[in-house]
Amino acid sequence: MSEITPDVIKSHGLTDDEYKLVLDIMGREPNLTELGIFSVMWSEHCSYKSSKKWLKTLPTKAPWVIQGPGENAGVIDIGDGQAAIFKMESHNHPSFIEPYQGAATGVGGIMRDVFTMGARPIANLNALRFGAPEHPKTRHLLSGVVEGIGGYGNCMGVPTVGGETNFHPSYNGNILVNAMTVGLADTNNIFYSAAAGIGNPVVYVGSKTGRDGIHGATMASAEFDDASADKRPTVQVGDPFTEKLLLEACLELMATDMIVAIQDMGAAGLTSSSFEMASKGGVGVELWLDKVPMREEGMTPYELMLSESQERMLMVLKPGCEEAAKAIFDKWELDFAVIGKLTDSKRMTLMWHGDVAGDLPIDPLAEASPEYDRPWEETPKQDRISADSIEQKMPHSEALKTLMGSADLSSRRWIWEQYDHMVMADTVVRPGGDAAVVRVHDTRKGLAVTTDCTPRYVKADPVQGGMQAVAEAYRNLTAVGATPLAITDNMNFGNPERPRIMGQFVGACKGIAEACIALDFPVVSGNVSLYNETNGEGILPTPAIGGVGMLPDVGRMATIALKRKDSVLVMLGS
Amino acid sequence: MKARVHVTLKNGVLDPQGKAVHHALQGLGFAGVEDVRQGKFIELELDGTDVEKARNDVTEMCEKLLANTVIENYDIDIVA
Amino acid sequence: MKARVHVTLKNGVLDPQGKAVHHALQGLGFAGVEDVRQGKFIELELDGTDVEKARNDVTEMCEKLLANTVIENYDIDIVA
Amino acid sequence: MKAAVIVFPGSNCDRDVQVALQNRMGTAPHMVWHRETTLPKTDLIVLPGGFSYGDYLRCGAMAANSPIMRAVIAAAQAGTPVLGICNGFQILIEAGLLPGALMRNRNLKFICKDVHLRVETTDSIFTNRFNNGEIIKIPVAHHDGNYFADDETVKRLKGEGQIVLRYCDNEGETTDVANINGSASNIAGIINEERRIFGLMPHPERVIEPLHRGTHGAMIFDSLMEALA
Ligand SMILES: Nc1ncnc2c1ncn2[C@@H]1O[C@H](COP(=O)(O)OP(=O)(O)O)[C@@H](O)[C@H]1O
Repeated sequence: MSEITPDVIKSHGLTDDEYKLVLDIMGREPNLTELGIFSVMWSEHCSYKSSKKWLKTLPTKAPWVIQGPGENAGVIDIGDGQAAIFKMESHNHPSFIEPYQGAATGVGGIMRDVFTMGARPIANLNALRFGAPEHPKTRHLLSGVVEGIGGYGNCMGVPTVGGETNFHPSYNGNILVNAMTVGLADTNNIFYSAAAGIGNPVVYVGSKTGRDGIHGATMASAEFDDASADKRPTVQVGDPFTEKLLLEACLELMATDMIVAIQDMGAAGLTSSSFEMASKGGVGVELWLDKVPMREEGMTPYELMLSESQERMLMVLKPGCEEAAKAIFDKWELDFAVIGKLTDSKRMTLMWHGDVAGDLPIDPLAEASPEYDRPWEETPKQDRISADSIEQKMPHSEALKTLMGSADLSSRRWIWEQYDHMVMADTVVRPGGDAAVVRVHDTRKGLAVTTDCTPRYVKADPVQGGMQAVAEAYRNLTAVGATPLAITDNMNFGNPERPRIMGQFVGACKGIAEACIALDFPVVSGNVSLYNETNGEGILPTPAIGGVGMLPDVGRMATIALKRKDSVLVMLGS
Repeated sequence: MKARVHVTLKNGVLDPQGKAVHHALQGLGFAGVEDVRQGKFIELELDGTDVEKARNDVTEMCEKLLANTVIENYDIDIVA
Repeated sequence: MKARVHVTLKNGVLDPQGKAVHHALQGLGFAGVEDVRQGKFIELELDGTDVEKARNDVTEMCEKLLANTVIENYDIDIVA
Repeated sequence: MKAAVIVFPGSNCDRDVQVALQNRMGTAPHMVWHRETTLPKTDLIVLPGGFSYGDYLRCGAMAANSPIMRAVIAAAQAGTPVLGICNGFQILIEAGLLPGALMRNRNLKFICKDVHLRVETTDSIFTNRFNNGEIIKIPVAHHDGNYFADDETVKRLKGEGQIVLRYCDNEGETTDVANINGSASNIAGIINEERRIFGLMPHPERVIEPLHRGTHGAMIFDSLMEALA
């Protein structure tokens, strides 16, 4: 009897149509390992099947853009042979289940995305949304998430310099944890993921593989219901200490000339990293899965391909470099194993103690994954409210006090004081202002960074709300004296299979695109998180925008502190 | 009455602390160590004398606070 | 062979973690708790079969690394 | 004047202190990997901040057992000045070069902010550029800075003038509120009997130029420069 029953297919999150496509591509029934691979590669999280069509409409080009979306992170030129590399990524579902570890591994993942490309991370930010302050879970989630972000970032020695925090009942059952990292690299030493060189060794470095988070990527693509809190899928535990060693070891190796391609193992671990590298390079891969460093006994090819153990990297080395590269990883006391080689087959061949455990064509899987044009409804326009029609219920001073004391406007000092925001000694504008500024080490230049989004605007009018988020990021950067250069985005929405929600997503994309074009402020990287719903209730649409700008001279930046009395306050704009 | 609670990581969950301690012990020349796992040990001083009630209370404390049951197991020992 | 090591704070050393747990338990409405102390629980997997040697080795590990004897006591249990 | 900075796996303020030393002393320090067993010829040893070994088990415990620490302890006992900052302070304590213990902050949270400190003694190579009782501002960033020692030890530290820095408010009062992490007697930094080994939780290397919003950290390096040159 076949092990691939309809139940097995369903539990892997594949629809009937998708499974038919699997049979077409394989020309036979897949085995369980192969099915697992299809399932994670085609999950919303990895394939962007609902969002791809609209993401393509975002402007991604400018003379200073070196690399737009499609790599581990976006790259912009900041002059003098230097580049800023950055991206934002969500870890919403894991953080709801286990706030500390979920948030921590989110930070770890985004930092790997950035240092994989050859950059030393120099600033972290985090955009957080929690449920109503009085909701019984909020306190626990907030304190766990903040501790997790701090726990990971502080240990890595990367300052967490900014972010945003909102509260709204729509996030009661589905918080948002979006983490952003900005790194610094030399433009002539940036690393990409396209594998090349038939016969070149495929190398695994970092932590050993365990049975962590198997199915994590599919979890991030399915709605929550009350039962999933009990199902308690394995949550990954982060090990920032190992990641710090991995960072230093990778940067040391990158200073040599041994790497052909490199990719971190994020969601869907070994599967997505190997397929992406092979697909981008148009090559095949033979993987010797029994050579993968394992943390537990009795692991199967299925588990090895799907594990989401953290703090791991996959790379292709130039031939003959194995020993020299290994010496670097030995110094940092990290695992290093040659686990395969590139082939000209354009197939992924999985070997297990000499037998074939799986054999899949690469391109149809990686590139021809499903792409949907989901039906969508425009959000109905709301009536304009005239200021005169609003009844004044309390004196202005009382209203002001209420506003300032509200959860959304109160001070965030409690949060950022748990983050080391000064390590690296280049933080010249600390959290608490409009944008933070970190000096580019050993120069007078500064990078200004901010994250922004006002979800209730996006709910009211997705197009305007999307525009507003971009415009606010732009304003926050200019307010410290920086020239805005580019953004990364994190699109957090509900279930895209509902036309109303899909309409919010489409609207926000349109608004973001329009604002980016008007402001010459391209999108260079981003992340999509859909299905943020509990029991059919979607979150407020939340396209978080992470903006990066540059100051030629940090000595000339502006800060929000009023400098002396008798100064004149001026309001600009309409 | 005393309750002694052990909170340990579930099987298969990565234990970065145990791993680092193991490594450090090897560095110190202790050769015969095969694995190290680190957990928590919590001692509670309880009033009352009803062992069954104490066990129930402490179980509830574990579920609610002392252990993170997503990744941890707990084990309760009541010493009357 | 297994060694189970308990590392606990010495009497008279303030235990901020235990205090915080105590406080949180009270906040959750658990009234009968009089005191909470938090320590570490370390499990070592050892090769070899000589219990006496294991105890000596683990004692040395505690003295050198596992416990800070300025503020902590340790207690070793060898499970053959 | 040449310093040596010890780099442990997980150190993360090693570069910052390297930059500060270079900036204040005009010479780049040696960077010494923890696996070395001998030290280069040096006038000052610095143990930097960070999370050596992830701060797992106890902060500084595993680093205190690193191969290089044998050489550091020998040099310290022979009189080479040692500065331990944050995790470096924790390592000095774990290595037995300074008395006491550093426990979890009393609010159990990581704390990163500027704090006021009162300079309790200028009779040291680390603080000779300050005035007695001067109130200075240096940031902290730690999870385990809650200094503990038994009453007798604290009394001895006081009596011998070994308490160098105490947490205080902006008027110099060593109040409980100003005691950010719950340390015994608001202790933020102590020196050994011979007054050559100094450990402190605050990060002087983070306030060495006006852009850092403070330069009191530079004064510690300048004091060393003056004393050791
Ligand atoms: N989660 C967070 N992490 C770090 N800093 C934060 C976080 N949330 C808010 N902040 C900081 O608090 C300040 C105020 O935040 P916010 O009210 O969102 O800013 P804005 O004025 O742009 O609306 C900003 O400097 C921001 O960087």
